[in-house]
Amino acid sequence: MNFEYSEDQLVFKDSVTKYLQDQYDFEKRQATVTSDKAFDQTVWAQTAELGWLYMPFSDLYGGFGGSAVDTILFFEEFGKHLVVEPYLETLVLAGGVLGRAEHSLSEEYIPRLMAGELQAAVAHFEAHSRGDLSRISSSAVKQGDSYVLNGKKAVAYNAPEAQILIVSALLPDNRGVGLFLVESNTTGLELQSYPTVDGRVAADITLQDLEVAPINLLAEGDKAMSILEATYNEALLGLTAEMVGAMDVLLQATVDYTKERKQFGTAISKFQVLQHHMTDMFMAAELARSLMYAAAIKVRDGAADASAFVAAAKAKADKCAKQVAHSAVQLHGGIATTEDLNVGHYLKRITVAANMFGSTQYHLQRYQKLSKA
Amino acid sequence: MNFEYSEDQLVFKDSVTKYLQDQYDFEKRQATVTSDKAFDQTVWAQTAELGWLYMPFSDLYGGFGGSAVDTILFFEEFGKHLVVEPYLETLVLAGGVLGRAEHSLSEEYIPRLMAGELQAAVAHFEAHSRGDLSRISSSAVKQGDSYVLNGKKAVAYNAPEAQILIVSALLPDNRGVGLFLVESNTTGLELQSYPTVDGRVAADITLQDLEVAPINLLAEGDKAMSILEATYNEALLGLTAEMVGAMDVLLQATVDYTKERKQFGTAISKFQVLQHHMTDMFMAAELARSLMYAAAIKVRDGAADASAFVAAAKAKADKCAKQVAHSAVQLHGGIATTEDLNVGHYLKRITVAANMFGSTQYHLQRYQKLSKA
Amino acid sequence: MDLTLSQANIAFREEVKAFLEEALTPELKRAGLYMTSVFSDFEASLVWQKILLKKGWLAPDWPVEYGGIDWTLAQKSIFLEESQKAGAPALISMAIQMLGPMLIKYGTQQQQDELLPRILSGEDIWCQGYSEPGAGSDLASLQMKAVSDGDDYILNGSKIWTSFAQHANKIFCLVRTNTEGKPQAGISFLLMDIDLPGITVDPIVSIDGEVEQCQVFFEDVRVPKGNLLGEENQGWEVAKYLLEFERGGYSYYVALNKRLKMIKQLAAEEVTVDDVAFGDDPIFANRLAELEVDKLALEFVEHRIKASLLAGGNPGALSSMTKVVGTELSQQLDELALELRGSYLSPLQNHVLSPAYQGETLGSETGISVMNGYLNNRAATIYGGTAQVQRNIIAKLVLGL
Amino acid sequence: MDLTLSQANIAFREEVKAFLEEALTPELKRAGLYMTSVFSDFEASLVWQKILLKKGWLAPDWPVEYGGIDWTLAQKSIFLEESQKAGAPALISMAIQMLGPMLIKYGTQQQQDELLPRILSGEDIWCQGYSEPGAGSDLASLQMKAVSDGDDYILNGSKIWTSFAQHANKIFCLVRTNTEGKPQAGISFLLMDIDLPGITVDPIVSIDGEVEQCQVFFEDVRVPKGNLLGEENQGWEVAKYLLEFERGGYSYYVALNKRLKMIKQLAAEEVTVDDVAFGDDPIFANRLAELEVDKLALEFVEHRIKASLLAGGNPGALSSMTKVVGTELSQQLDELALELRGSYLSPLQNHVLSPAYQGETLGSETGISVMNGYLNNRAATIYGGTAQVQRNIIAKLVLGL
Repeated sequence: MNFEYSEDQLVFKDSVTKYLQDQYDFEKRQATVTSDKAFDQTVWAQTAELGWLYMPFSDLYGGFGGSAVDTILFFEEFGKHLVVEPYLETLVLAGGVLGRAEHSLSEEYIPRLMAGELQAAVAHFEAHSRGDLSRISSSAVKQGDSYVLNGKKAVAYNAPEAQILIVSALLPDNRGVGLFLVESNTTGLELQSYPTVDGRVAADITLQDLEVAPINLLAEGDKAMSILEATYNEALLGLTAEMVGAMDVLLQATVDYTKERKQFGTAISKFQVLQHHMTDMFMAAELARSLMYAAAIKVRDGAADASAFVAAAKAKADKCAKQVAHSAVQLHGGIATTEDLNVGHYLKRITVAANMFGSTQYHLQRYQKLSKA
Repeated sequence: MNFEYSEDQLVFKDSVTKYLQDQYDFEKRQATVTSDKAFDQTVWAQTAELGWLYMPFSDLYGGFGGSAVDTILFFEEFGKHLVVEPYLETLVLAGGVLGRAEHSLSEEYIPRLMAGELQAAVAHFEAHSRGDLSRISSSAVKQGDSYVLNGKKAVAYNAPEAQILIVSALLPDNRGVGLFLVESNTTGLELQSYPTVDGRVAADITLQDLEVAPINLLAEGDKAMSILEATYNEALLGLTAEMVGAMDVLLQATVDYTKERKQFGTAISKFQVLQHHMTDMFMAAELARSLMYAAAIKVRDGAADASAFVAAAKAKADKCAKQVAHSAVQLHGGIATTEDLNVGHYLKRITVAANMFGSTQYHLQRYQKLSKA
Repeated sequence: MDLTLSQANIAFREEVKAFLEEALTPELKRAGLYMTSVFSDFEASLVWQKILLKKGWLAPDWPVEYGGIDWTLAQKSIFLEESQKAGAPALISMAIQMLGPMLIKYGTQQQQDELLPRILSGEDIWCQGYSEPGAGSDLASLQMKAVSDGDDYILNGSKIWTSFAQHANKIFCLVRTNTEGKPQAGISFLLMDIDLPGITVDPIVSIDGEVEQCQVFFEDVRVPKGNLLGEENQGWEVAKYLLEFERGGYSYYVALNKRLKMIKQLAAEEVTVDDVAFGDDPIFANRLAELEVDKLALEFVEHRIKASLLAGGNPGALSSMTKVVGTELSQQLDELALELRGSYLSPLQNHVLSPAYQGETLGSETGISVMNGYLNNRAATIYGGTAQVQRNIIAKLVLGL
Repeated sequence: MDLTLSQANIAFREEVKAFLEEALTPELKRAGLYMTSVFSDFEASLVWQKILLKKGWLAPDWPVEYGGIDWTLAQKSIFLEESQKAGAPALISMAIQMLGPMLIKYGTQQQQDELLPRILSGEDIWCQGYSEPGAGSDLASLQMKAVSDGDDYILNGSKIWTSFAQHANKIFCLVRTNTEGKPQAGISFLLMDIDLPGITVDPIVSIDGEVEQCQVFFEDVRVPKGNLLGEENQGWEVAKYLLEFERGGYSYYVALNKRLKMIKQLAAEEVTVDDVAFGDDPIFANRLAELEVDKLALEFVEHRIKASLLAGGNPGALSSMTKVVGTELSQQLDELALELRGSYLSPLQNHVLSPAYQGETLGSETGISVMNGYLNNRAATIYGGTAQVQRNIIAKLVLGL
């Protein structure tokens, strides 16, 4: 066994780390979040130039053919810096569906995604889905050659910014789920947009007699489900990695802060109870990281138990990251409950990430079912 | 509201405390446990003289008419001293069934129980019952006037010592559960006896064509079930109180020990982490005690939610007592994992008590169902 | 041992219920229902204060001669329980519950005559200047200087976590008038207008995006010595009196019941992937039952405290544990609420929490305060002595460690 | 990053499996299956030792020239995993795993020639005299005196928690040969027969009723200085070498997998009040899944440690956490086992755990070791440095606090 990144990956990781350290400190991140823009277009453009957007796409489309291991490498760094730019939504989710669909539209849109010209989002989950990929009610009927979609999609991150949306609906004649590519300005697509607590934008979307040409059906039935499963596994790994990165920062920040902070005449880092809290934070981070590595390798290798490992890794990271965030807030005290300190913003992102695409409990049950089978 | 014992109760409590302090130290208890006797007959005789055995029986039978509040008063003290004498089995369980049955046999046997002449046990639960009073498979058929019982009873504490057993079986013609009084020397009653980890004796019992005269049927159907429910509620309160008493001793022992014990040059009571452990032990004991008071009062008053409160109090005490016992062992270190120190014996009694008549989880679910209804 | 209420108290409970049903407007109820901290919407609290003043039920902790009510402890509990059940907003506590009793105990006749009526009427809104940046749970280490200058003090320093300072016209502060001896010995208690020259109020935005706390800066602020409450250097004693006064007074179970009610309602509305309401999902129901039992245990700890106080006892040991247990339990309940709210944790929709809001909501209306409530409530184990400091205190004072 | 085994290792795994299947008698398997601590039945361990000696697989941590095997770290792991899966008994670790490596590093030629073969053959059974009464996790504070008297030392004092001393004919001890300077500096490492005049072995009955530990008393015991392992006052270094040597070596996940397997089997056999197997009860299954995920995370921490060692790295920070996580997790698993065992926790039936027992059992046979295992395993977070001390070490050495 081996849990080291390859030489190439390390070079890449260093460049990501360096860029974010130089260009993405907390003040700058907060300036973006509190601005009227959803994210920093300059960052997007610069990282496009750095080639980041090529990473997840296969060489079929001129991409770098990165694997799940590259995904966690990226997102661990994003998690450390609380990056709000929509890499998960545009690249991993929308890009992931497009890449796996191997559709003529994939060839059309992927190069534009890689060039950083295009924002995208997936509008699959609905209010009652709770992470279960098969629990959707939106439906498509045939009208002449076209499909007409009706339904409601919930909390689609980056949808307000996306020029293209991938929308799912149940196809007629028991054909299962269909994945449609829709331009965001299409009639019948109504967005209720809002900012999110973790500094991003999202929308609830009403599909109101949304007419879609048959050519825009990217995949259907079993193929669509397997695309969704692979794509969301990768997205779940991304969230897991974000949480792992966030844990590292929170641990270090707490260690540093408690060494500085004095109460009752001593640095509070000398209080044994706080030391044990921090020890538990350290162990939580390493436990989550270890299982994340295993899951990423399983996904990369197409192992039969890859989905079970992703579910386990996500559930474990959720639990660990919340523990770490709660301890970080508790040990920082009042200051961490304010907008001014970064700690509370990590807490918010972790809380959202731990409940995105299904709760911790959902993924635990998913692990249980998958590992039993 | 008022959570004080009455004057009379306090006088009684003092006499119980005094007797146990004088006559029931840990060495004497261990001498009994390691002897070939199941318990100390002298203690039984002395406490009979002190009138303890009159407590649970109504004045109908010449008893003192003690309530559930008296039960917890008693058993808290028993828990503190790890009393192995079968007050729970003979008085609360067997005596409880007899008293509530108001049967002609009650009049015959209760005076003998109160006089301390007789040992008794209830053989109701079976291997699969897991605390659910209605989950038994033993059955009775009619043969002439008599009943013939077949089945297996599991882990009936004090059965090896009992002269009379109360045995349950499903009656023919859908008459529900029947409660039979059987002399222990009756043919068809086979005991596999054994010592228990908590210093007592118990038996698995095979009912093999056990013939019982109709006069020995104490109660049946709804009446039998309501007798069982009331009796086991009282027994569960007894166990709860034992655990509360045990928690007090374990907390005090741990506080005392850590003040004496030196490591790395200081009394270990000065280590903040250990202080917080002990603080949590204190809180656990008081939380469990408070809910126990509430449950005892509810039972005494015949409140509609009495069973729900008993279930809640038992579940809470289980959880708290295990936490306290585990912390006590952990803070004492190696010495607490030996037979020589009392701490491990409290752990054993608590572990058994927390799983007797249904697991913590069972009582939690019972609370949930009862409180929803 | 006894759990029953007297006939008089049963009647009182009915009276309270009837009053609340009549007095609480939908807007006030919304202010009570969607609280995300111990505070309600400021305006709603003020409206509710005036309604209670009119009814004569505003200040149960004050003696009758000062405008209070002669309620028994049981009656106070009943009023509190029923108010929370009915969804009444919280009162602004800094003056009625905190400063009032201290003024009544330590104030001069003139201070009492002038200030107490204006507290009740809501003309004066007070805020509390105790904590300082860097002091945290170590209150006695406070640094804000009050240097004697003739009949005045000159104040320099800063106060933090000053709740509702942005709404207040008055502030009471602990200040350092002496740096010799034990830190507690050189502290004085000062009353002042908040718009004095040299005072600046900076709002602190909390992680839920709301402002409830402020930092207050003092630069060469001149305050007459006549504004002392109590003697010079007696401030620690004055502040401590409130702790004594409040001893065992706060009941966490009341607010926990409110939280549980919301969670149960949400659990009845929201559906799992197995298409059953969360309330009927065995795993969720079991986790909820476990916390409900924990709440029940705390509830009876708090009943024991009240019963002991009523009987003239000293429930100090028990009182010391309720904050830790109550706040930690509230945070565990938050976790259940988060799970129920699911993906709708994300939308930042603070305007929806306003009492006057009448529009649509994202996700079920029942759960709109879940995320903000969770974020805000992380502070519950920090303010007023962290959970760690609380445990230190129990270890020392109760267990003698 | 890579999780795959090499072809060679896959073949090795098959070889190990085949050997185990053939070599493990039902009695040996029973000794492995119903272990309630890190030790198996003494006689069964000895039988197994002889079988492994014959196979040449007894001492993978020893160099080949001393009778060891040149297994890679991966092969050692595979052997350990498969042995536990197959239900092999534990080996008696004090000599083969502990003393052996120290003898090889610090022993004289004569010591090595004389002692190592007798360790492998099982002729010598060693026990370890490190801990002393009152010392606990503070090993360096040890007091047992070895006073120089010509060519001998005279020993006085006592050792405690000396595992299997009742079976041993030899003991290795840390003794104090100097009381000056740092406590670590005056410690020496001594080898001796356990039946020397003045040595008394007192068994300690554990709370599960078994004897695994002893207290050993030394009264004017005369030991030649030639019995020193290493130099005088070098004992701390000798003992510490083993820690270095073992660094990252122990894998908790292997034993945890064994525990999980037992629990799953018991959960398939035992039925809830709702008449379903516990394994199919949503609440139980969920609690089990949660601990299984925790185990999986620890498993990959341990794989990372091994991978790092293989690559010549220093996984010290990670290694420092496995004991805390592994032992605390094992205790959480115990709780699940207790629940499954239910009322059959009570019978005291230690004789049933004997490898040779063939009679009936009370309750299901699968669960017969649950109560004893639970009781015994409370010590897991105490010996070898308590969970608290382990955390202190991590705080200091890893986090620099």
